[in-house]
Amino acid sequence: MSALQKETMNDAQPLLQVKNLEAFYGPVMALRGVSIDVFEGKVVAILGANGAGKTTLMKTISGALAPRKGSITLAGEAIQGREPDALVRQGIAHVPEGREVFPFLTVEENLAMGAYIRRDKAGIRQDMEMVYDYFPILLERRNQPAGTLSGGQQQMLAIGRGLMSRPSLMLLDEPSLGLSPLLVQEIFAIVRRLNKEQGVTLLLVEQNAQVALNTADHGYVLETGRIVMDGSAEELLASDDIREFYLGQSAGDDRPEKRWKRKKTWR
Amino acid sequence: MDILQLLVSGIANGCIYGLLALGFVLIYKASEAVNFAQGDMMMLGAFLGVTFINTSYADLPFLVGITLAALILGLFGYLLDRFVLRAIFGQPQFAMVILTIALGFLIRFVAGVIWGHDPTSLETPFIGLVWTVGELIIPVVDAVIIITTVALTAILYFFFARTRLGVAMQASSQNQMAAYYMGIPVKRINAIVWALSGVVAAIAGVMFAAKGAVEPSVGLLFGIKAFAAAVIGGLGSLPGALLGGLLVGIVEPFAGRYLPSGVGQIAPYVLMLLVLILRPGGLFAQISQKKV
Amino acid sequence: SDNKEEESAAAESVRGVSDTEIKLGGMHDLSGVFAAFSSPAVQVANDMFAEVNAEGGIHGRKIRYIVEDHAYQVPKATQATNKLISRDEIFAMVMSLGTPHNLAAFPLMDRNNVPSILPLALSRQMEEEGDFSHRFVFGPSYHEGVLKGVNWMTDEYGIEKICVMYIPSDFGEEVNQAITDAAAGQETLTLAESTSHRPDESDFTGTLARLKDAGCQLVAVALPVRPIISVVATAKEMGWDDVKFVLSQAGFHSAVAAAPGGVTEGLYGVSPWQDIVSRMKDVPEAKQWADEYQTQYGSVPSGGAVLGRVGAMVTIEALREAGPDLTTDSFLAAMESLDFSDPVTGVDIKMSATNHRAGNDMILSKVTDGVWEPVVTLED
Amino acid sequence: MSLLQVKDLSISFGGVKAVDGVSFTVEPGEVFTLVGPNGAGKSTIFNLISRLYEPSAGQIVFDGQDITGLPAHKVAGLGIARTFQNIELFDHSSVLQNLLIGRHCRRNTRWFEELLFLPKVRRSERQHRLLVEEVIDFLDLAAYRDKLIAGLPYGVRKVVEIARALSSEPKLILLDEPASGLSVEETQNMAWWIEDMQKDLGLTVLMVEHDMSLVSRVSNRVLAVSEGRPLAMGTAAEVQADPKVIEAYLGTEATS
Amino acid sequence: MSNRFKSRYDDDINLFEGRWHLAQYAILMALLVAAPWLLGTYYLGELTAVLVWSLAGLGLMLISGHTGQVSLGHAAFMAIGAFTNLALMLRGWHFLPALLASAVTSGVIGAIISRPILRMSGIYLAIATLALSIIIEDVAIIAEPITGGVAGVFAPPIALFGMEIDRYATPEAFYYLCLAVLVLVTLGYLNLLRSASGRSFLAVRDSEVSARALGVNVARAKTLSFSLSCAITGLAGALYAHLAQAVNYESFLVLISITLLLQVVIGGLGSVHGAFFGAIVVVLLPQLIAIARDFFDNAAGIKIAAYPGMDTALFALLILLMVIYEPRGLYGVWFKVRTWLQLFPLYRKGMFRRTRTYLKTERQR
Ligand SMILES: Nc1ncnc2c1ncn2[C@@H]1O[C@H](COP(=O)(O)OP(=O)(O)OP(=O)(O)O)[C@@H](O)[C@H]1O
Ligand SMILES: Nc1ncnc2c1ncn2[C@@H]1O[C@H](COP(=O)(O)OP(=O)(O)OP(=O)(O)O)[C@@H](O)[C@H]1O
Ligand SMILES: CC(C)C[C@H](N)C(=O)O
Ligand SMILES: [Mg+2]
Ligand SMILES: [Mg+2]
Repeated sequence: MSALQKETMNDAQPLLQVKNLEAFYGPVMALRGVSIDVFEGKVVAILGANGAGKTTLMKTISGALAPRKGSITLAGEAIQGREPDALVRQGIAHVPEGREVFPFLTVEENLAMGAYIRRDKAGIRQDMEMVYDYFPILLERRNQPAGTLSGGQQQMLAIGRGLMSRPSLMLLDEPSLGLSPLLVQEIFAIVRRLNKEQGVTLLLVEQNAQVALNTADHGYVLETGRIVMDGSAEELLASDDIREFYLGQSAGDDRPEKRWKRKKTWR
Repeated sequence: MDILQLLVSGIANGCIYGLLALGFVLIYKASEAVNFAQGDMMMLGAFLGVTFINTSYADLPFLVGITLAALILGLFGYLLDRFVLRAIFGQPQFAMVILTIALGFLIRFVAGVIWGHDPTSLETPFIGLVWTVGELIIPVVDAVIIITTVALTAILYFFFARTRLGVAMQASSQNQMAAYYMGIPVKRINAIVWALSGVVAAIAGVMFAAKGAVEPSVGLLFGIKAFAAAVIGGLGSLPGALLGGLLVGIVEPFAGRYLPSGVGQIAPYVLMLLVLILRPGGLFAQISQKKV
Repeated sequence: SDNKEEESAAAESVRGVSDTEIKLGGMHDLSGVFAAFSSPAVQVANDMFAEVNAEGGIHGRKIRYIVEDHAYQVPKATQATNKLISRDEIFAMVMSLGTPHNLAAFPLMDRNNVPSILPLALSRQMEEEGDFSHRFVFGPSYHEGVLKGVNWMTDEYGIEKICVMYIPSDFGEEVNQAITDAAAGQETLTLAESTSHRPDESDFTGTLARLKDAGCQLVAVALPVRPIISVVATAKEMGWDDVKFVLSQAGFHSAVAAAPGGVTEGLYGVSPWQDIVSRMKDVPEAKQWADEYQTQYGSVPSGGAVLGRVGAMVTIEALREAGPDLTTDSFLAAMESLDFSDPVTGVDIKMSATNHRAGNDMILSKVTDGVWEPVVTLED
Repeated sequence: MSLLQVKDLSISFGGVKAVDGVSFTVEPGEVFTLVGPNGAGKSTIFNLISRLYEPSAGQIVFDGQDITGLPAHKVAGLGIARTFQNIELFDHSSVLQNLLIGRHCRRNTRWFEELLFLPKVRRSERQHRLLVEEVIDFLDLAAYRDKLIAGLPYGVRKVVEIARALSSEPKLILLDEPASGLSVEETQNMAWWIEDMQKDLGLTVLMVEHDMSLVSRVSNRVLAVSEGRPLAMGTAAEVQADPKVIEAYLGTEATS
Repeated sequence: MSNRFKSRYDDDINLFEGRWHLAQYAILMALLVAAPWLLGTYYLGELTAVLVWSLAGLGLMLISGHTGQVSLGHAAFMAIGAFTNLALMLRGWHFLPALLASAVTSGVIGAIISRPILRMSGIYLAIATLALSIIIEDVAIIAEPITGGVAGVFAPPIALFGMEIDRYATPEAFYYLCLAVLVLVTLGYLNLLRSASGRSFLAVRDSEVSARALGVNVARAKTLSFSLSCAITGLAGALYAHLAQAVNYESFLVLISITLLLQVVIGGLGSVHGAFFGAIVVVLLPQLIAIARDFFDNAAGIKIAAYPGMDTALFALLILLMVIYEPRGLYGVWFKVRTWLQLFPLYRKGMFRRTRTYLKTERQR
């Protein structure tokens, strides 16, 4: 990305802007002043080790958690503290970590719930066909209670369900969790297609940093509740720290030494 | 006395249990909460019916009275959820159990203050009317109760199975957070369901008062029996509630007739235990093993 | 001042009595199945005590009536008794409701020398258990009342098969016993069926079918107030009309008579006094009181209200009689010397060292046009 | 002799044949991996081995003993421990408590002895704790010892679950997607741990995993299944080269 | 205090975390032992009631709080304990063996019914046990030779160590008796919780599949927990019979079962403290209400007693507010206070603000 492009981007108003966000679980502080910008039509990836607060950030944006401090604006409107259902109506779809399907509803009912806020019957049908097209196994199992699907099938369902609301901003929390390599490729192909063809903006949390950064335009690195690094996907892919800690491409595989190495944390 | 006769009154009796059980099931289906004050809400409904319909009070036509009672109790259910139950949204199930138990006590108290503790009956247009079919005597009240219950069950059943809102209610009960992520206004849906169960409780109450007499304490134990009926049916199932209600209702008169006295009255509970021992999730269970 | 101290010390020594106050206690069912009796009784009594207090109390002492709710549960009743006696240190227990509840309270009351004044429970044990000198009751026991009523009815209507429905409490058991004794006492009479019921039972179709098949001609009913109405209404609904029902004193309540649709028409009941609604037609005092009651509480005075009135009157009279030097002994002596009539309820109270019953009559009434109308005064 | 023999195992749910005549053997000391598309029946095979499901046909022999008819709770005692794909920890207990529960199958005290907390019980508690501490050291969990599970991040929970399985001193450990949700770095750690389990602890590992880099790195043998049936079997490289596996499971880019 | 350094595994195994912790409980114990000198007879009686209900609460806590199987029928086991004790004493048994028999009988009956009953879970189990409680009411009427039928039985005085113990005649002695039983049971309870059986209970509560996979015989663990729970509750029933002096079927109405559950939930499900906190609330709150009511009646001249059931209603209202304020029970409050003290002065405002929480279905096990 050229410097010029970057300039014009900064002029524009981001679709989603998070400023100085702080969030707590009881007395535990999980976000310590996080700020990110997500511009319309972009794919933004968030990287970070376990427990960094990625899921917490996603939940706070989509309203499942109320932030203690800070602001979240969506298309210029302050949305922090609102309930998730209101945000869905404003175009946010959140595919949560760990699938969270409705276990006693059938696959088809789950998908229908994804389109809960929509009224256009024909459009809903069409999108359902689209999801079935992406994940043929779901079509085959459309009358099976979602709770009895295999882990990966549930993940497909969760993603498909997220698509059903026709979001303008989609939050994907570890979409590739438990998917076969083939499907991981497919998921990211779908992400790219959504982004290119339907102009959906995506905020992505993903452990598979390689794939994530290949798909994303921009990336943030979150560590213990703080953003410690950000840059375009290319920049991050080129960064040594990222290469070592998120891509696993450090020189050599000298194990005994690594075994006892302390995890790198930025503070 | 005729077995058929016992059956008729058992069915009518069971329908009232069924109606009340519907209220339990509604709330359970939409939030997996159990409303231990359901019986007391029914009692409120009965008193409201009495207030609107009886000559010594408002003296309104029967249908107007029942509608008013249903509306008021519906509103009550809505406000209850909005201002009391919402405070513990997302909290463990047994917080709700305790909350509704406490609510029941409060409702009984308030009813006692308003209507006193004397038993009161409803003056229905069909009081004392019976149809005679051969040997069989069918009180008109019973017929009305049976028709109302079956119709209400059918309507609610289709509402849950077929409508978007109905499915959304089930979704909210299965995973509140995911339901939220789908744009389902979970809290509002809870309020709606409480309102709905208020309406059902009012109808049950009016039917109850039409058949016998009410006083503030009837709700508690009648509620427990209806709860047993709902559980026999398998808490999540509306037709199950009706079936459970009928079973309890039918078992009672037959036990009263044929079992030694002092034993017959526990028959509904023994029946429930037997059903649960054979099918730990009730007749139409919706319990499954977790897929790991 | 020395003198005064001595005086107050003497007053102090009587539990529940100070220079300015007399503490009385009562445990009641204010929220259970017999609340229909307790709550009007408590209301009326409180009103009457308030009236006395407004006039300066009795010998300068105001009455404080401390009421605890046991919701017709024995454990709560014992707890309440303990509270009233040990914490509030009441002088006497007044109008506590419920046979088993009173029986459970007696040991503690006797241990602390607390008299029992006209409990809302008329079982034989109310007079028999414990210290008789400390026990005063409203009138003849359930056993006596029901037995007399049934004997009269069997004679009058030529009844041969008698049945009983009761709740399994000391109260119900006593009525059951009365019916058994009635059947045993008459050659021509047999006890055809007896059934016991939970207080919360609501459907009696099965039981009534059974009683009908057993050929019952007269059924004594010892159930809480609401089920009584259900029983009679169900019998009507089933088309079983060649049967008579009779209630004990504990069913003698105007709500039973006034049940809508006339479902309780033709029901019999025994009681120590005439029903106030029936009485007010002829007696102006009764009418006046009933009207006042009606304006204040929005309903006619029921059996509970009448009991409350008589209980409070007896208590007040006895406290007056006992004089300023109130001790348990002086109070008991005063109780035993009571002799007065209440024009409102028509009750003549005359107690003595051997008669601890406030009323000695027994009336059989029948519901006619929604009112308990006396049929006959039962003699021995 | 093979440690685990699975013969002709089958189960179906309603119309779906989730596992359809699968046979394989796991030799002592090896890392044996199941791969296959989502819904192929891998977790179901695990559930059959740990006796949570009743097979409709087939036999499972562990350590020379036919365990096909055994109740589920007896399996751990024989030396089979497992983790779950969706993490099934005891959420309201601490990490330490979780690991101690892992030692349940090795308990040697009776409840009435515990009621009195006889010296014997204390000794046994110390013993359990000692072994659990070894596991904590092994998996580097010391920092989380007294934390409640409910507040732990996903990745740590995965490790705790493995630790809990190890606490039971198993011979065979079943790992259902041990690396899913882990970062690259953590996946590396996982690989070392699995190697250590195999080499240092002498464990046999049966694993389900989608991360092919991990699979290639640690597995001795790989079995690919699809739609409940075996697809290919061999070393990781062999299986990854199999065209059927590539088509059904790996896709084109995955060989990297 | 919070960062106490642990140097031996025994630090985790021991009941008390170090001297200060031990000292706290020693002080509490000393206060309890001194109570007869500190309180009047009436309040000593109420304190005795707190002990008895704590014991019953402990029983329910074991199965419901620690094993996750909610019972709405524990009054049934109080009944079994009470009637067993009195029936045996009236047949000439000494108190102690009769007390033991109460525990054993309740426990054995619990064990027998636990197998079919504990196949259920959640609200199904709750309602099944509720039915049990209702059935026991009638059994208590029918089993006249044991239970005295409708009239019930009166508790004979207890002869123990050459002393006559009676709730009214010798309230201190009865108080100490209850205290001793409670302390012993609590110790046993804590012992169980810190060893394998207790952990298997927790495992069953949190995840049955995992527990099974780890070698916990789930059915057996439930049965053990249920029988022990019943045995403890049976003990409480026996003491209760002597506290109330007389029991009949009404002493163990289903409402008592409900109150017991209310007690442990208000106290805090899943904590031993919770059983005690809950008992304090359930026994003393009505007392406080009565005191407040009498005060208003007297001082302000407001006739609260004119509204029948006001006491119960106020009690219910306070319970309701308590649940709304702290759905996790008083133990939750206690926990916050403790954390606050430990963090002092680092306490931050809003630290305990409730985070949004969401429920998931419990129909999947
Ligand atoms: N319910 C909870 N209660 C207390 N603390 C929590 C809770 N959930 C998360 N945390 C803490 O908040 C921090 C951030 O957790 P979060 O789940 O957001 O991490 P993450 O980056 O998504 O990790 P992962 O990659 O494992 O999913 C962690 O330290 C975690 O321990
Ligand atoms: N209880 C059940 N009822 C119906 N179908 C089931 C049930 N359990 C599993 N299945 C089906 O069996 C098949 C195998 O499921 P399994 O969980 O074993 O897959 P898996 O290989 O572990 O997949 P993944 O990699 O996605 O975890 C799936 O198609 C699933 O839908
Ligand atoms: C007057 C009645 C209400 C008393 C009650 N039936 C009893 O004796 O128990
Ligand atoms: Mg996460
Ligand atoms: Mg799987």
